[in-house]
Amino acid sequence: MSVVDGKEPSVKELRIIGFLCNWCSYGGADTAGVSRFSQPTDLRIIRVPCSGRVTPLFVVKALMSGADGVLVSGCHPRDCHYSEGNLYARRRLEVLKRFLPTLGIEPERFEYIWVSASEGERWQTSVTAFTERIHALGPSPAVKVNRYDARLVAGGL
Amino acid sequence: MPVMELSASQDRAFFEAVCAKSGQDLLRCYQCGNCTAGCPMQPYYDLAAHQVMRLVQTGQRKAALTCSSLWLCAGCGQCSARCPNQLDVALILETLRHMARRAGYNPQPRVAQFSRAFLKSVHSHGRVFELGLLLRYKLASGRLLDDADLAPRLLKVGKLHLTPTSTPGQAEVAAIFRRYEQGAGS
Amino acid sequence: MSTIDLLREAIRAKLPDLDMVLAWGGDDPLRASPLFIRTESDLENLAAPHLYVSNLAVNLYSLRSKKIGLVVKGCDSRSVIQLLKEGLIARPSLYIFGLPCEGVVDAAKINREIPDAGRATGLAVRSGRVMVQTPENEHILDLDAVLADRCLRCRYPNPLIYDQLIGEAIPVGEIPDLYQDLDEFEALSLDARHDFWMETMRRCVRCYACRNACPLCVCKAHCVADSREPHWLTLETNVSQKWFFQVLHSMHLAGRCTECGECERACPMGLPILLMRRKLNREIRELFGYEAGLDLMTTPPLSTFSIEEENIAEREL
Amino acid sequence: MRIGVFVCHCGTNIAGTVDCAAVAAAAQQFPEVVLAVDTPYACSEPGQRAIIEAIEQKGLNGVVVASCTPRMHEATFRRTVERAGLNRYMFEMANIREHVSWVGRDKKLNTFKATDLVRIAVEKLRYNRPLTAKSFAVNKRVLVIGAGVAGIQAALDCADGGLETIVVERTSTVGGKMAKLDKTFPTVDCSVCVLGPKMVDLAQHRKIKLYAMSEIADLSGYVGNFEVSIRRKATYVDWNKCTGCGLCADKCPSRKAPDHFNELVGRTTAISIPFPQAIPKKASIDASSCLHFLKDRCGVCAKVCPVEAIDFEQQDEVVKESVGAVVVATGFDLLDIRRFGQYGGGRFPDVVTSLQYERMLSASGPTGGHLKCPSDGREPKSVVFISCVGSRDRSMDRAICSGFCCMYTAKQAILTKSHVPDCETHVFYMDIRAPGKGYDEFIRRAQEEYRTNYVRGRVSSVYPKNGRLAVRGADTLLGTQTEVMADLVVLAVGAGAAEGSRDLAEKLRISYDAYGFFMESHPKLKPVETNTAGVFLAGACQGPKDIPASVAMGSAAAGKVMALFSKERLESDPQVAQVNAVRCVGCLKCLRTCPFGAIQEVQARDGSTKAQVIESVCQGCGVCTVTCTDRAIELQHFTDNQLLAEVNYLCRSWMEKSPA
Amino acid sequence: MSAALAYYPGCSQTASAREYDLSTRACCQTLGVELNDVPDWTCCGSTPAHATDHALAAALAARNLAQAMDTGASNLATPCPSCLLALRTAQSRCENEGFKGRVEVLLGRPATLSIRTRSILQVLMEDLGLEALAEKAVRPLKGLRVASYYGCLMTRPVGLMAFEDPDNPTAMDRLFLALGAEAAPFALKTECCGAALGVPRKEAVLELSGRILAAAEESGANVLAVACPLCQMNLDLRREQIEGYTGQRSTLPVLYFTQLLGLALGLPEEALGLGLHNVGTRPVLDILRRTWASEDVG
Repeated sequence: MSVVDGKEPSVKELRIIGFLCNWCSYGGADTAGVSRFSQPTDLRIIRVPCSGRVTPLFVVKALMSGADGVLVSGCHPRDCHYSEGNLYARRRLEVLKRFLPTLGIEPERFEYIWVSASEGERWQTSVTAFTERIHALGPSPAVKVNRYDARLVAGGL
Repeated sequence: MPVMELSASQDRAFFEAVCAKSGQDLLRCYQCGNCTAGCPMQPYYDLAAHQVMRLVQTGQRKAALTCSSLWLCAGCGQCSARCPNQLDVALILETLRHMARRAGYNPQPRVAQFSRAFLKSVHSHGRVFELGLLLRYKLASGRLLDDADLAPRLLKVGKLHLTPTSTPGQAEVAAIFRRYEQGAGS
Repeated sequence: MSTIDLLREAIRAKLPDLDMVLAWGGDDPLRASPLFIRTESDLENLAAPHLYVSNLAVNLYSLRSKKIGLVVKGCDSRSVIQLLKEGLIARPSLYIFGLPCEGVVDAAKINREIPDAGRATGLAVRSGRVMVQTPENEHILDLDAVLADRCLRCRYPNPLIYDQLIGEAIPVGEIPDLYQDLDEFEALSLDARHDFWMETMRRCVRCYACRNACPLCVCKAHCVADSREPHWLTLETNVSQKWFFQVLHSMHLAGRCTECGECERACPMGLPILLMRRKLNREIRELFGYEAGLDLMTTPPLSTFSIEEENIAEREL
Repeated sequence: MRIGVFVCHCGTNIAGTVDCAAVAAAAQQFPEVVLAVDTPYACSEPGQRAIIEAIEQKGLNGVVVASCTPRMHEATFRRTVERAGLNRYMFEMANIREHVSWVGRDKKLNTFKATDLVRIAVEKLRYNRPLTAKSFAVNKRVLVIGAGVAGIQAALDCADGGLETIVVERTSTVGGKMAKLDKTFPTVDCSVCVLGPKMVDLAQHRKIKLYAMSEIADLSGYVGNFEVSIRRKATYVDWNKCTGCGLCADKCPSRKAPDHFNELVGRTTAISIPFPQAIPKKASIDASSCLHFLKDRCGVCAKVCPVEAIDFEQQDEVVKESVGAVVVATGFDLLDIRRFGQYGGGRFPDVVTSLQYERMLSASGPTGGHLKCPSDGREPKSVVFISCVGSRDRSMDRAICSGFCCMYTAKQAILTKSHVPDCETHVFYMDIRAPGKGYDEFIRRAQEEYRTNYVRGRVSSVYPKNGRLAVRGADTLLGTQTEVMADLVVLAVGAGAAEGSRDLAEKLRISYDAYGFFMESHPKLKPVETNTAGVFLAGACQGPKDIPASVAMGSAAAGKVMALFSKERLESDPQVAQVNAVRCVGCLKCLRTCPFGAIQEVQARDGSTKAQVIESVCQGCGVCTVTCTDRAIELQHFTDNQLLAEVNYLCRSWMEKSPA
Repeated sequence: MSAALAYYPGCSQTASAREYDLSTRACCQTLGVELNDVPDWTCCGSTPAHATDHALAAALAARNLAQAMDTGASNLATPCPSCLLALRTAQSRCENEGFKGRVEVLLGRPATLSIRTRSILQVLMEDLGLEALAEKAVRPLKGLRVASYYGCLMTRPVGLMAFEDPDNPTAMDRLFLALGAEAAPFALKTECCGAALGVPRKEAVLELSGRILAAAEESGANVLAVACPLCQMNLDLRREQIEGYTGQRSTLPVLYFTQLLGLALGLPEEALGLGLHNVGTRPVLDILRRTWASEDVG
């Protein structure tokens, strides 16, 4: 769908999805906004109630379907609004991070961090650093799979 | 003092340069004066440390670079240790001193002469040859009688050598100075 | 008495108390199939132990309302423990015949070694050798050469849970799983690994044989692989869907899989899908010091947490 | 579905860096969108009316508003769509202000991003289902934690409003920091004389139950129905018997116990009542100083007590209370003076904190109100006050202004002169913050009427010189170094979170900032609420506050509790987990991982085990959803399909955009 | 026991601070700490180099670190705090690759500076510890009331030196207490003595050093202990200048901490250079001799 003048923006954005818990990190991103802490624009934020709601499968699904990076952010350990959700998340996401290289996906494309609602500056730093990291890695090779599929379809295989 | 016209007199590039060279964000300074409060050399300064910070903040290049205080800092680090905004004030003063030297300002010639004499001594001998250093400094500064009372005491206990010790490393040190003077490494 | 006779007698003795006993049987000298023993006469079809390849625990969840007797090897017993631990079956309705196991033979390997294996009439194992009888020949093979892959790295030849042990336990030393297969795979570049899976998954026919063979996939009746609520996968047979299915399956087994290898054995295309599960297991072992299916007490690591994680560094950006 | 999209300009807040019309035009093409418009202020009355009209005229059954953060206005717009007859959950927000226009500089990129965010909101909305709240009964009792002036005010207001009120206080007396102050600014009236009557009211109110020497051990439950465990610490005195006569303290031979009420200025007895006006006026034993506990001898108190109240065998005891709301009023603590080595904090006895100085000034304090140097008891002839000690100091991670120090320092300078008229007083300050009613006038009085010498500059060091203390600072206005000799140095030490506040926050499931102060729900609009429903804040536990502000906040919190309790029943959030019994295999992993115990085991008709959600207990975190491999349990409004719709769209659109 | 240390004496130690060098070597030998001189060492650059150019200063310092590392040493010690600061500043600045590049151009060789650098005081306190030091002491320092003067650079810059509480260091105080002396409550432990400005701005040094002497006298000390050659020079060699400037007479001896330690270890006074002072050290020895005579040691 074209926007503005139907052309791609001049700066090449990469494709980054963020899963942010409603109570801490989404609030931290809001705080960064209220404080006008400027950030790269690549990230698209999906709001979830808790990092404990983020199944690692969302992350893999995104990375395997064309996202160049996925960032999950929750409350600091001990500070979860639901007291334990982020602690479950930490285990699941750590296992996932270690699993990714076996799928041929750079583990750096995925990160999980803790940002509280008051940490606008930390959010800005984190988004900026993660976006820079993803740009350093370049577009995801997962695109290959989808192109491969497209060729299969086109070739009638 | 004349009226300071804020917008016209502010040299923003100077401010930015000091920040960049020192790696310190001078906008953090809120003029609490703690650098001045603890400075042992403050009584000898023409401008207090916090005033130098303010001159940089307001981009007053000439006033900042010509002040004597830069040259009188003893490098004790008290200002940096005390700064509530974690500014390395001593490093900022040092940065200003480097900038002043390049700009040719030298309001405290004796300090600069001593520095030069010291480095010349290192350049020539690899290590500091104290008697040579003092003589060189006295000649340069014209202050022949300064500390003349100390020499006999030092000589008496063998603490002032009459000739420099020769060090094989001198050649390497001299090479460092030569490259520096040729502008390498800048 | 030979092991098979001991087993037969043990089952015979317990059969009256049970709705049925699950064991292995059949006529094929190289392969046994699951045998559901309901009457004494069924006992005649019991096969020889080296053919007890499949993991009968796969049937337990669907038979959970019945009183079941089950013959397990060491590896199978881990699946039973895991099912018990997850509350998916109940211990009182289960009677376990534990069978110490020296390894089972892989028929495919025998076929590779012996041209006329297809016409084999008998198989016997004695002191590390396998004798295969065909109409014309008697072939003798090294047992190690025809053992199933998973038996070569088997650390638990003796059942970890049973009501009755058949024969003597096999002495076993400390055999570490070195994950050599995984190391070799991970020596490849990321790109090469990615390409490997693309090529592997291209061959997947999405028949779900792997899932159906998995003793822990108890929700296969409502598998997310083909549900609309939630709608994780479309029915398109393209590489991304097939690959994602395999990843999803592996991740659902994280911290649960006992590496019985039935998924891989069941795959008609021979795809090396156990590798992903082994990777997850290795990481979970390193992170949490946990292996699935070893005991009934420990909490699976992904169903719990520590406030201070010993092996997880805080992440910063 | 028939979806309407409203793209808010928020004046120039959004429209300044996002092309809102272009976003709306793009949204018009999204699936199932029948209307997409941009609007100057969606939240304004005309803005909301336009949404209602559109729902009615276009027959919309789903609405997306792209504007500010949902944490700001989600509730507003949900009510809007509800007024037009839609279910409130058939609404989604796209945050294109805090997450787009305020943080991105490139208008084109911002517009792209805003369009994506609107699109994923639409994608999610397509999977939304109407949800209906359930209602439940409210337990109209309130718990107040902390009985300083804020907690006392909150408790009294609640109790006067007819609510059963439980007050838990950690120390052996109510009154908090205010009870320790000698006088208050800017009126210079006696602090405990003002507070005393309120303390008595608290003790005598028939609706208030006070637990002193008690702490919160645990809090469970949810708004309207909390269960609290209170640990009553052993005092070794049966308070039901103790009459507060004080005979025990008079006779106690152990006279070296640390006197916490007097901020460790001076010593007290091992069994003591902290101060004459203490409420409850009951004795307690400090076991770390008592000879009975240390050496297993003595027992004098037990012998002299006329009512036999001493009980050396007493143990901590945990009691349970049920309440419907909680007011947290745990106050603050001063930073440890030993952190200020440059001023000799903790090393030089004549360097004291401002609170210690209050006790030294107080007639009920250890010196009986006579100003004496702690080192040798001489009367000080020069007192130097240092402001901003541990405040506005990034080098010790304390960037905050403690707010009230300027005022109490002026007060203490004035009081010093009234105690010792010929005493010099000097105040080193950076800026004077005196924005309250009568405050700046008060500062001027300290300077003009009481001749306090205000020096603008920080102090670098305090060191002993000729038997006194030399204070070396700067006078930045003169551009010089200054040195002044002092007999006593008073540090206006910054206010930090109360000891143990982080632990308490975790028990209450509320957030705290980097300094340990509790986080309010919104800095401007919800200053008393927390993000946990039913838990409210009062006083300095939220950040440093003076007495009037603490009292106001205490009353505000009480008002919030009463508003909450004005309903007989509360509505539960329907964003809870729900079990699909057909899919459930009965493994009960969800039950084991639920942080709230909100899942129970039930038998299905066929005898099989199933999980079931207790809706009023479920808080909606979604941990169970992820735990369940079969997705037999799904968090409503954040189902896999709803979140997948967002992920899938983003990936798909990117795939399409990526060069072949 | 620690492995051998690379020892960087610094220029002063060959001349105006000879007694510091002598006593350091003597103490270390007695304590079994092996010192290996950095081969062919040269000046660290000190304040004048730093005041001129950071890369030049770092190159001068880095040369010595490289020389030390060429011997395979992993630990370096220097008695002089100013030298230590120069060495550590070079190490810290060279963590920036760009800066390191500039230094390497000047140096003409790779600037690998990973050697651990510490002051002699720090080495003795950390590697041996008070207990071991006290155990090796054969003669108590009883009767001495020591004002320990640390100067600026033992603890500052705080981040770089990371040694002791910058406002109230106690290493020397604890050492002398352990050796049987009293620690005088000396207020100006970390005040500046005026440092190298003695030559170009003498009046400043006389004022500052005078203040330190006065505070030491006030503390009731009968000896002032120092750990820095420049401090010692200002307080000892310039004593008559200070007296002339402030009008206050003072006979307080100024000893290096290593000299006092050496006395406790039973080393002869010549080995510790006690005759090399401007202000006589006799009063210290007199006090100690009385102590030792009464306790029948020494």
